[in-house]
Amino acid sequence: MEVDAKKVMRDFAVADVRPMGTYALLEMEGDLPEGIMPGQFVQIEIADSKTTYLRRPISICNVENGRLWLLVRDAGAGTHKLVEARKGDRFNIIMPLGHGFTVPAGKDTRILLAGGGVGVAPLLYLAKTLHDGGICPDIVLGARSKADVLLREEFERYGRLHISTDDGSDGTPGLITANPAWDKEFDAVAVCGPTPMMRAVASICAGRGIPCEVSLENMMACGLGACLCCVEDTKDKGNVCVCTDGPVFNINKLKWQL
Amino acid sequence: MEVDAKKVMRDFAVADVRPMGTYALLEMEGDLPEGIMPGQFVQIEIADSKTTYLRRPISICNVENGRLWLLVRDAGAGTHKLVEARKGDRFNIIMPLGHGFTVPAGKDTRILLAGGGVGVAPLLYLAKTLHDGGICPDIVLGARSKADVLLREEFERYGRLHISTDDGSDGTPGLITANPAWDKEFDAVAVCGPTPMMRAVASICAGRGIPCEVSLENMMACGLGACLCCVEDTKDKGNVCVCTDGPVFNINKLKWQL
Amino acid sequence: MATLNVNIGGLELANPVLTASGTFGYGEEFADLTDINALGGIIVKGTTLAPRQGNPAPRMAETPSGMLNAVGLQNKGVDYFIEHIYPRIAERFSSEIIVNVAGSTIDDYTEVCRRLAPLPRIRAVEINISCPNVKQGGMAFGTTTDGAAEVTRAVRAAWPKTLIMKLSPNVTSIVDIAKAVEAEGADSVSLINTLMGMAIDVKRRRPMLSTITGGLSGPAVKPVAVRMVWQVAKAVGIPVIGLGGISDTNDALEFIMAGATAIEVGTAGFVNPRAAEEIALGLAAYCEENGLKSISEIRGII
Amino acid sequence: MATLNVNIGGLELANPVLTASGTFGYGEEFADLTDINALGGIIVKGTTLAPRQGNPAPRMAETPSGMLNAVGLQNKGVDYFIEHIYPRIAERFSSEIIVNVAGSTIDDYTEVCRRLAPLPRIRAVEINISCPNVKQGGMAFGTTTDGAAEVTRAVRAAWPKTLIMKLSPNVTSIVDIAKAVEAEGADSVSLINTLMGMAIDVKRRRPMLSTITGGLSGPAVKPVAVRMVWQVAKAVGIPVIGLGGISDTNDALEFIMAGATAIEVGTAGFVNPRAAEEIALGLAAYCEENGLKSISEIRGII
Repeated sequence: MEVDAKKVMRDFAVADVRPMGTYALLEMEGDLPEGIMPGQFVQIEIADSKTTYLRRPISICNVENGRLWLLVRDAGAGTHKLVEARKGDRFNIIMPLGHGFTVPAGKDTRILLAGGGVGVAPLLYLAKTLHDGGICPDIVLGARSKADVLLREEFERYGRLHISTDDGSDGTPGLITANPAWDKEFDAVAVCGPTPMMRAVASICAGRGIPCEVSLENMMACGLGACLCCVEDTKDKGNVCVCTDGPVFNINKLKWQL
Repeated sequence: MEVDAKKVMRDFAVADVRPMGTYALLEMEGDLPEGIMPGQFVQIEIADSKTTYLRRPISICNVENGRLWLLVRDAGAGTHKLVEARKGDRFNIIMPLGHGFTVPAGKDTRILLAGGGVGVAPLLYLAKTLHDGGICPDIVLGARSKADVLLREEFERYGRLHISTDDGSDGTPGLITANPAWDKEFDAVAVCGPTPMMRAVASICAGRGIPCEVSLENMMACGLGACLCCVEDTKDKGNVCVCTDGPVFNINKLKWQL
Repeated sequence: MATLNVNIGGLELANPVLTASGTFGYGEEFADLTDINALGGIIVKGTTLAPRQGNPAPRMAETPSGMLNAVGLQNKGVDYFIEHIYPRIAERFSSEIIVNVAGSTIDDYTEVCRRLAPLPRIRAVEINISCPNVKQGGMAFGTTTDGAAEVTRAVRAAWPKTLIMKLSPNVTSIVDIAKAVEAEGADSVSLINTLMGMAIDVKRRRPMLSTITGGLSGPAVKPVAVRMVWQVAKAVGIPVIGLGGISDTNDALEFIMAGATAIEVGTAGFVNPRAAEEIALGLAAYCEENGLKSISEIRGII
Repeated sequence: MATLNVNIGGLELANPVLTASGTFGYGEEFADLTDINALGGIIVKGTTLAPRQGNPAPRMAETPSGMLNAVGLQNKGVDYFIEHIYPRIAERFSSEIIVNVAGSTIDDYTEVCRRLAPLPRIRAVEINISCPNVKQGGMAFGTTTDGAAEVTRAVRAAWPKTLIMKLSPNVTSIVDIAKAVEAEGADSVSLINTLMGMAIDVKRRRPMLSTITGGLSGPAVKPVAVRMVWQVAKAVGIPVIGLGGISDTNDALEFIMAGATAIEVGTAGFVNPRAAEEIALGLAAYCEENGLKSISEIRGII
C-alpha cells in the first residue's frame, strides 16, 4: 500500500484567475509539496466571510509549472469568495488530501475518463499524468451546451477528447453514456461528475466488467479523517471517510445499487 | 427642538483612502442625504468578516465636494476591514445618526474645539461648519508626538490650531488642558477624545462656567435607539441612548463626577 | 397571487413576519428606513407595570455571529405607553401591534394586561416569562412547568384577546413548558428567547456586561431555535411563532418548514433594518416561484 | 519562565490545552500538521464497548460560526482500541492520552473502563453522558441529576484513576448536574458538550442531517459555554475543564478567567489544525507578557 505524502498547511497566492461563467480556474503559486496524486484534493480556508466557517474541499485540477490549478464552481458563499478572488489574494491551503485515481503502469492500458460539470477538474490532472506516463486516454466530457465545456484545450493536449452536450451544440447530443467513445474497449474507467452521471457510467462498467473508479463529494468538515462527517458506506469496511479512504473509490467497494 | 434629518441606508464607494499609521481617512462617494450636522455619525456594515456581526458606528469627519469623510482607527476586526479598504470597495451605510454639536448663531461666539486620537474626527466637520458660518474657532489637538497629529492641514483651514504633544515634539508639551489656548475666554467648548481627556476638559469648563459639549462613544448595536444598549445615565431623563439623544451631550446633562 | 395570511389564535396577520420585542423599538425608530406596514405586525418593547431604568452600561457585547445583551427591560411603564406611545403608533401604523409584557410577580403581568385590554389596536400580548437579564425578569417562571402554567392561568383570566407565551430556551425540555402553557389556555407560544451567555474582556480581566451574564441572540442561535420550534410544533396544537437568528427569507422558511406559523425578526434588524420587510417580500416571491396557494402549505413539512 | 502545569484530579498536565473528543481523531490524523506533544493531552474519540457504525450520512451541516454534527459515536470498539490503536499512539505521543467513554447502559460504561484500566498511559477517562446524537448516547443520563449521579457512582467503582464527567448543556441547571457528579466522586467535569440543534435544506425541503437534529459546536456556542463554566466553577470544588468554541488564545483565556483549570479545543481544529498548539504557545506568551508565575493566577478571577 502506498504511503501518503506528508500533508502541509501553507499560504498560496492567486497568480492568475480565469473566469468561466459560474466557474473560475485559479492558478495558485506557493511552496507545493511533492507527490501530489491525481484525484487528491485540498482544503482551502475562506478567511473573510460572514457566512462560512469551515474550509472548502476543492479537487486538484492540475499541477503545472509549479502552479496549483483549482477549478471552482460558484456554489455558495464559500466558493463564491474563491470565484471572486483577485490576483495576489492569499489563501491558506492544506494538501495533498485523500487517495486518488489508480494510475495504470502499462503503457498500453486503454482508459476512459468521463466527467461533467466541476467534476472534470481532477480528470485533467489524471489525463496529464497518464499522458506523461505514455498513455493516451480517451476523455468524454458532458456539458449543457458548447459554451459550458470546461478546459477543452487543456484536455485535448493529453488525450482523445469526446464531447456530449444536452442540446447537441457540440459533439454528440445527449448524455455522455450515449457518446460513441463507448464503442471502444477499455481496461479502466475513471468518472467524476454529478451523482446520476457517475451512477450511469458505473452501471455501464459493471455490465461490461470494466474496473471503474468514481470520485465522491460528500459533505466534509476536517478533510483529515478525524471528524467522521463525510462517510460513505462500503462493502468491506462499512462507513469510511471519503476524505481519507477516498475521494476516489473503486465502484465495487461501494454499496451503490446499479 | 430641531427635526431630525431623514435617515437613509445606501451603498457608498471608497473614492480615496489616506493611510495614517493605525488610522485611515476614507473619502466615500454616494448619494449623500441633506442636513448632516457636525457630531452626527454613520453605521457602516462590515460585510466580509468572520469575526464581526454588527455594524460599526463611525463619526462623520467631514462632508466636502459631495464626499463623506470617515476617519477610522484600526481598533479590531471590524475597523481593520475599513482601514484596509481599497479604492472602489463598496460599503452599506446608514446615516445621518444622532444629535450633533450646537452650532452657535452669533458670528462673534468664541468657541474652543478640543480633541485627541480618533476623537478629532467630528471636530473637523464642526470647525468647517463654524468657519462657513463666519466663526473662527480655536482648535486644540492632543497627540502622543508630532507624527500623531491627525488632519493638521485641514484643521488649519478652519480655525486657529493649537497642538499639545506628550513628548513636546510639537506645540506645547503635556496634556491639552495645559495648552496656552486656554488662556483666552470662551463662550463654548466642544470636546471629543479619550474619556480622561473629556473629563479633564469638562472640569475646566465647569470651573469656568463655560458650556461644554462632549461626544460619547458607548458600545452600540442598532444606532437607531431601538436596542437600548448604548445608554448613558443623565440627570433629567435617566438612561438615554447615546445613539439618539447623543452622541453629543452638554456636560450638565450627564452624571459625571468632575 | 398566493396568500401569506396566517392566524395566531384568533389574531389575523397579513403575513407571518413580526419584529421581535426589544429589537425594533416601537417601529418609529425604523420608519425612515423600512415600510412598517409591509409587516404582519410589530411586537413592541417589553413593557412593565412601573417604569424601569434597566441595567447599567455596558449592556452589549458582540459575539461570533451574534451578540449578548443585558438591557434589563428598560421601559417607561405601561401607563406611559398607553398615554403617549400607543396613540402615536396606532395612528401611524396599520400592521398589528403586539405588546410584550414583562413582570416580576404574577400581579405585575395581570395588571399590565388589564390596563392594555381596552386598547382596540392591541389584539394580542406576548408574555415574557423568559427574560434572562433581570433577577425578577420572569425567567424563574419560564424555566419550570409549574411556574409557566401559573403565569399563563393568571394572565388568561385577565386578558380576553390573543395570548402568546414567550418561552425560554434555557431549559431541559421546552416541550414540557409549551404543553404546560397550552394546557392553561395560551393561544400561541413564541420561541426562542435568548440563550443565557457570557463574554469576558480578557485585556481588562472583567465581564463584557455589567450583569456578567446576558442573553445571546443572532444567527449563532438559529440551529438551537429551529430544533426547539420543530420539537414544540410537533408536540402542541396551538400555533408556534419561531424566532432566533432569522436574517433572511431562507432562515424564515427553515422555521416555517420546522412548524412555525409566524416568525419574528430580531437582532438581524440591527444589521439590516429592512430585514423583516425583505423577508415578507421574499416569502411572497417564494410562494409564487413554487406555486404555493398559501405559505401554510409548507408549514411543518419536516 | 511561567508554569503552565495544571492538575486535573491527580492528572498532571504540562499545559491546560487538550483536544476535544471526536474532533482530533487519535492525534495521528493531525500529526503531519501540528506537534501533538506540545499539547497537555489529547482526548480520543468516543469509545464504546462494541464497535459502532454510527449514523448514516449526511452527518454534518455548516451553520453561522459553527457546525452541526450527527456522527453517532462511530468507533471500532474498546477492544480494537486497546489492541491496535493504543500501542501505536502510546508509543508515538508523549502527551497525556485520555479516552472518552460512551455507552447506552451503565454496564457499557463500567465495562469499557474496566478494560481500559490496565493501560498505563491512560491515566484518565472522560465519561460522555451527553451525546445528543444517539438515542442511547447517554444524554438521558446527562440531563437528570439522578441519571448523572448513577453513572458516576458506577464508573467511580470501576475506574481507579482520574475520572472526568462530560456534561450536557441541554439542561435547565448544569450546576445541579455538576454538583451531583461531584458528590459521587468525579475528579473533574468537562463542559460543554454540543448544544442540540437542527438545520433545514430549504431547497430540498428536508433536514440537513440524517438524524434531523444534531450537536452544535464552534464559536457560535462560546458565550453559552463560558457562562456555564463560570457558573459551575463557582459551584463545585473539583477542577472544571472548559470547552465550546475555543479557537485562539484569547478564547482559552476567557474560559480560564471564568474558572476553567484546563480547556479543550474542538471544532476549531477543523479550520486550523494547529489551533491547539498555537493556544499552548499563546498561553505561555501571555504569562510572560503579564508577569504571571503560573497560569493559575488568573483562573476564576471573574
